[in-house]
Amino acid sequence: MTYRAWLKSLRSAPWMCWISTMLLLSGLARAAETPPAQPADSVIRSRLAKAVLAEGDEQKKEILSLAATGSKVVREVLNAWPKDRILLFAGENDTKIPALIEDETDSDGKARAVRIDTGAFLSDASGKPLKFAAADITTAETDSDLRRTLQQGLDAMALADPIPDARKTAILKLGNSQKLQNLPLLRDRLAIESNAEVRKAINESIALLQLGDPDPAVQKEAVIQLGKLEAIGSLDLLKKIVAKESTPSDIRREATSSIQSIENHIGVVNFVGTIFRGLSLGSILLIVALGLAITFGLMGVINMAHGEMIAIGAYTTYVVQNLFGTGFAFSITLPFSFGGKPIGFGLSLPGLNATGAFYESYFLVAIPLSFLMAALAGLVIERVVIRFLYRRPLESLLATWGVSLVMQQLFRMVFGANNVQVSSPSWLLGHFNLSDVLFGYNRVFVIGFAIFIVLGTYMLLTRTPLGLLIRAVMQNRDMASCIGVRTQRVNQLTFAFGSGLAGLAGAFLSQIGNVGPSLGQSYIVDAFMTVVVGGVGSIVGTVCSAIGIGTADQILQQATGSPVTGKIVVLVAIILFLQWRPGGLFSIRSRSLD
Amino acid sequence: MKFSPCNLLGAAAAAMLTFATATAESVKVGILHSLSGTMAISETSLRDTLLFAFDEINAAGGIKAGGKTYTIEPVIVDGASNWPLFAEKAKQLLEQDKVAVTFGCWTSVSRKSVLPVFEKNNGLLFYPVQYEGEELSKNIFYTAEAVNQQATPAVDYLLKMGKKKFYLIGTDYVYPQTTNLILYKYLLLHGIPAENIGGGFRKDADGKVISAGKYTPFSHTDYQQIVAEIKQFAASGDACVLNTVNGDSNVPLFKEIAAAGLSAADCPVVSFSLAEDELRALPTKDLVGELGCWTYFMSINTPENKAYLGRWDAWLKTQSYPGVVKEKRAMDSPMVLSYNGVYLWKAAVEKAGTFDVDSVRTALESGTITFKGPGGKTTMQKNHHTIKNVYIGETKANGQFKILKEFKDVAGEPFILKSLDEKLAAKK
Amino acid sequence: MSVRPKEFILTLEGVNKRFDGFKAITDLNFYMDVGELRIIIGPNGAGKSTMMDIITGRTRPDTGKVEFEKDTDLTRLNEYQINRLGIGRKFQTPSVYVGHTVFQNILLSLKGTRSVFSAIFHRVSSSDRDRIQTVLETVGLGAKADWKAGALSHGQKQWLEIGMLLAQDPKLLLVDEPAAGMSDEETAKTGELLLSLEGKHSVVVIEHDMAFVRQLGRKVTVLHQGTVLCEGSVDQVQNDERVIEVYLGRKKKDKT
Amino acid sequence: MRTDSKRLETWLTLAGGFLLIVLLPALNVLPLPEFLKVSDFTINLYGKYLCYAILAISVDVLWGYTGLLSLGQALFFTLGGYMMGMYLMRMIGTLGQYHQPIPDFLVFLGWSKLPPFWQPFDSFAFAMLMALVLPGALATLFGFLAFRSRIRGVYFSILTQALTYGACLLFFRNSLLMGGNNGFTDFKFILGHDLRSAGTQRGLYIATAITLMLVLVGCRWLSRTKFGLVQQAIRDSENRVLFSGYAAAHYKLFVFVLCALVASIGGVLYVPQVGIINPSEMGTEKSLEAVVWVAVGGRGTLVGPILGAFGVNALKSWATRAYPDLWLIFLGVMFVLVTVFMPRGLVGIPDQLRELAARFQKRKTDAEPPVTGIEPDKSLP
Repeated sequence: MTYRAWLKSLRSAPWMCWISTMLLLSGLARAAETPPAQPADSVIRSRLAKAVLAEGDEQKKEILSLAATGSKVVREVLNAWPKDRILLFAGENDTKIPALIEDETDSDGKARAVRIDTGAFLSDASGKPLKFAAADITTAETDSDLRRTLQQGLDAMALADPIPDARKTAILKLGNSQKLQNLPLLRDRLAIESNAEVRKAINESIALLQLGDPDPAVQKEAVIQLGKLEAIGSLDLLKKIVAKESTPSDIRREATSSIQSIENHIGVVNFVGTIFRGLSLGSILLIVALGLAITFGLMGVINMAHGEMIAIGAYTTYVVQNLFGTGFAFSITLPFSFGGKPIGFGLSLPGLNATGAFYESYFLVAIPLSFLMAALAGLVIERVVIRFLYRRPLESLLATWGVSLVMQQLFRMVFGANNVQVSSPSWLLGHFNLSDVLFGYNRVFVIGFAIFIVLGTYMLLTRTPLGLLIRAVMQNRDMASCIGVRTQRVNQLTFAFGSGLAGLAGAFLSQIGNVGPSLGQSYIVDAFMTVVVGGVGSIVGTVCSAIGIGTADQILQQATGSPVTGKIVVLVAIILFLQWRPGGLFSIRSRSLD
Repeated sequence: MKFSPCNLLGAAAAAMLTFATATAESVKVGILHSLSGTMAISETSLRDTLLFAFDEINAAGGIKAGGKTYTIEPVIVDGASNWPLFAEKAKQLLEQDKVAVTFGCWTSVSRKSVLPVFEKNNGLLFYPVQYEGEELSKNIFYTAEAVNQQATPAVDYLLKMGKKKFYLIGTDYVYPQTTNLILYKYLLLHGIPAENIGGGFRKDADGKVISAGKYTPFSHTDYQQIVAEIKQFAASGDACVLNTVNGDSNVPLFKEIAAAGLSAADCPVVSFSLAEDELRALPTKDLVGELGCWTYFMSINTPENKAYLGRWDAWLKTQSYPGVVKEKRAMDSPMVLSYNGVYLWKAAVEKAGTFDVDSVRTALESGTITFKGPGGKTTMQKNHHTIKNVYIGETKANGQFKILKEFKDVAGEPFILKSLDEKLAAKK
Repeated sequence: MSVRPKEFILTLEGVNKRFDGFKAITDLNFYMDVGELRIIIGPNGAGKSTMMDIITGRTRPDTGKVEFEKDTDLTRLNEYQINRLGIGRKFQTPSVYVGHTVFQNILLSLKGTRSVFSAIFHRVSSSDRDRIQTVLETVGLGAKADWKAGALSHGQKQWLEIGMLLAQDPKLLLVDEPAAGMSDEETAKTGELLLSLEGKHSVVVIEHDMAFVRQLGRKVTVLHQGTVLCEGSVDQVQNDERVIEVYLGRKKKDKT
Repeated sequence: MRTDSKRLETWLTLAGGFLLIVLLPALNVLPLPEFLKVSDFTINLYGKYLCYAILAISVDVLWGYTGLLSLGQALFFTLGGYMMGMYLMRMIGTLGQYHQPIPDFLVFLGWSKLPPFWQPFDSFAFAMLMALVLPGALATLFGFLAFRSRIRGVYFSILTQALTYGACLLFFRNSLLMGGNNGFTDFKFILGHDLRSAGTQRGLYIATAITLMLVLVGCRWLSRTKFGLVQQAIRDSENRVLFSGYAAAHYKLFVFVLCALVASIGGVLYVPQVGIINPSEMGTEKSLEAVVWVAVGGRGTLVGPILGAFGVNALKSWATRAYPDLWLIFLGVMFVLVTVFMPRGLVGIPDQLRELAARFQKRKTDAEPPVTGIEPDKSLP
């Protein structure tokens, strides 16, 4: 294999585009610091500025021709336009100066703007860049027609995009346009395209377009080609061809067989997809249940506030995100007054106003912090409530339920009853595609995250002195204290550790779901079931049961077509399963009665 | 970092509080929303808006009826997302506190649970949240969007955009079930074949479709499977999603949609339960261009709306009600419809010259009670629904909607299933 | 070994039981005559309690035969079914109903029907009362019939549990460490009581306390690593080389 | 001490019964001065509490007496309610929003005929029969499975919670044709009486009060039979019970089914009084709430659950109005305190105080540290 070929194969690998995305992002961030003003751009820039102000068909034509240049500036502007980031600055003599507002905003939500025609900042008399707030500016309007043109322009540019995935999306869009005039564009690309995935997409698009060809021979060829390519997107069109009365019988026959092969392919895709989704759901269950496997499985404490520990982790992520951004503040007024004044308290933390990759790294900071915060909360709860109840597990269930009510209401008071917004870092967004099966980055991440946490927990319990103490205390509290183990301290640490794991779960859940006061409630029953099915006290059991329940849930959901039926069947299956193995998958069986 | 036991609020707040103790010329008005439990997410904002409206009216001199002026004394109760408790609280408001009017309820079930109570005691309820229609009680006034003021205009818009495939998804309760059934029939009527309507159907023994669309339970969190299905459905590029998923489930749904790379350009999602308030919890940067359809958007560019938002911000800063969050607040349609309701009621009372329910109802039914609110003019009709403007907007990165289209003065019509059936039959 | 005389009340043959890889019982053979009093000793982990569990249906053996009287297979029965055959068990730590009075404790143990509906409509007859009083006198708790069982001392709870066993009038009694936590005087009394049962009932006593074993002075079975090491009189056993090797070192510790 | 509290309980029961069955309705109807009058609202509210009290007793007989903490009692309560609800829905006749002969929600869902399984519910007797048969059958099936495989303690709680959760998800589905999330509401008549009239509500109230008393007396009687002894013995030492020849599983199954029926009867009476039944009533937190009432009132007694159900709900009714933002915190904190420091609940307070006083005196005389703290009753699970 030559070096080039090796490089190419690397580039087609999903993780490679991941890295290149990152590179591109950091590149963009750097570019924003010093506005680029290369001489070669100047012509494009001034055309672009005019195009923004132009109207009607002329504007559209110009946009498309600009797109053909492949210039980065054009792409930026075309992208920013529909997002209302093209400012129309009122210049002298009623002229309008189009400028691109930067993505990056300061603490007041204001941003600088780069003149499209010159590439310099819009600035005041002293040369200081002006800043604009989104609320009080006039931006270049778009209507749906214009947006379509912009999209078209972007599509053409996307065909030449360095990122294969982006190329592919653009190509398929052209394929679905049902406009034969797009054919040459695709053929040109095919001639120079080297990425296998993208080539497949081009072929598919060409065949899709050819379905509309008046020549039956071309049509037939296209039908056969689509079947070979297993093109899911063409299914509807093929079905239409079969259903159409005027279709020649040979084409109908070919179309039927193509449909068959595509449907087979969909079957495989769904199966693989379901297994992957099952794994990812299982991983979520696992990270949610692992903390419980510690507090419930090892300590015997039924912590109904486990869900709220998860919520603490999620809220910590939210607060960290805000601290990286514009800061965090809250205030509470209580319905009591003292000396005629309402009593309340508040807290206000300034933000770092970070941007770009630094801002996105908030999540990496949030992960350990959510562990710590939840662990701290666990420590407090252990001291205040749980320590009285080690010998009364059922009552720990009740008391912690009370704790959970209190915590939910506290969340509501501090963060509001609404869900709060946690945005995902860009490296958790998006997906890669392997033969039509979708692998979301966040889903891949959760599987890795779960493996990491399980390994960490396992190492802690088996390879550290603390783990030894924990296991000793959990097996026989009295005996351990007799031989000098400070059981109280170990209890505290164990509970804090279990709670901390819940916090980690929360940090992750903030990336895929709601962050709100009742976040924890959605997971608590599932978490308990996972631990019980796995066998109380067995980490391995919890892992197996989480993966098993997750996969079963997804398979049933796929099979029954209804998310609820799947879930109910799983619950019934669990009850029946416990008939067969009352102790769960990996039960710790005791030798004697007492 | 500052951590202050706060007497944050100065004299202004104290002055605002004084009305609560005014007894001589005050009228009790009920607020019946969930301030705890799952629905608190949406309903606390309505409580806040109502308090704002009351304060505003009181500061402007109160309500004039029968030659006297009355200040509003709110009676706030918590339905706690618990429907029997809603009924109990409604009884309490009507039988014990004897409120003149009640503003409240969000979910259909809470409205249904208090409906018999209001009918029995001849009370008056203003209901502000978009709903499925098919109901008309003489004791309830619906300032909310009816289906023909939200869902069908949105479909019209999508049809015009050239969309040919429609995927229906919703939370399994009455509003989505009914709305989707209406939309299913509406789409058939507009020439969309049944196989282009995604999400699945359920048919009765005679083969008649009784339910269309994919349904998930409340607070559902796992949308992987469904989004994968939508992705396949949308592979041909001319599809869109009609989303009636309730409040908080939208977050995992949209995060999944964003992760799957279903962009608004390929397959737009039009959501009927997602307003600015809910958008605050979503990664809006990744969801630019998704559609919404309401009778109010915060971004409406009128002097009335700007002034209204200004007053709201000022009020938030100075108010000192317990539990009202000051930071990062949004305004949305249900909130404005609550606000409109208060003023419609005030106008009716002033017209009738009394708080008596029957007289106020007659005034409201006269068709002359109008309020020029932040979203434009609202007129109460005889059928207890309002005439108002309908807007279609698309989401922007900042969590606001950019208004794409405005339908002027759409008259709310609660019963449309039947007329659709008739039209469909006629078409055949 | 293959020919089983009819008079055995309890037969264990080739019994094996493993827990997660740990061999608790290995190829155990154990025979008991009707009316015999047998003492089982063995170091910790020798499988004494597991053997009790297997006999009473608490644990099912992996392989082997467990039979009661002529040919009742115990391995297929539940605890309560086995109890109804006439096998009573006293646990190592006293297990009584702490919320009930001493009288009620015995009442619940009286021989008779155990079904749900008979319990609902059951009335305490005067013959029941007499029988309960007799049992209580036997175990020395006659004056404490109205006490809550939870208020009794450890030794008294042991006695109460023995009383509950007596009230059931079982054919076979399994008694696990009856003298634990008792004073010397009480221990002696317990010994007498057990000896008095001999003949009418068959009794298995598990014990650590060699003085007590000596007091009973009956045939001793030594268990080690889940199998029978040797059987014989106290003297025989104490002089057995193997027993000395595996067991006697521990005996002193146990005695303290 | 024991006989003392027993006599107290008898007196409390009698006095409470008189107050609830005779006095309150009388104060509601008789022409009395305003301050003595009990409003229709209050009567209706108390009727609801009484239903909760029946539910609480069913929780307590399981938990306080048998040691089985079931988090599924709200399920049985709701099932009973649904059966009654189905009858009431049929009694609406054509008075619904659509003026159709079938329930409104079925019209919503596009049905034009009544589904077959709905038809027999025109009969009150059938509905009542089903209110016993359905929860009874479910409890028998679940109990049989659970007790056969010796699921107990915490596991039993978690499994009953899962059962409730599953049922809740099922009932939320509109395709079950049981009204989905909205459930049943807008009832008009019961046995020919107008449900909105104060008289009917008063009648329902009295019926509930009498039922509660009957349940109370019945459970008291049962707890004092030999069956009751076995039941409590299972709570204290299930092994001993097994090794005494009792088939503990049979006893537990009997109690479980019995309590399911009691809860179901509570639900039957509840629905016409609150006017709505929907699946969120069987959510897991509802079962937990019922456990809270029992814990607060005092478990292992029969008056305790009634006190708890009344006390907590009255507090809730008041606090949701007076402190809508804080009442959950009150409830939560109260619950933690009760569980940790008052394991015997309100009813146990006198005993606890007496013990405290005794300890205090002992400390004075002996000048010795106390042997036990507020030692929780370890016998309880």
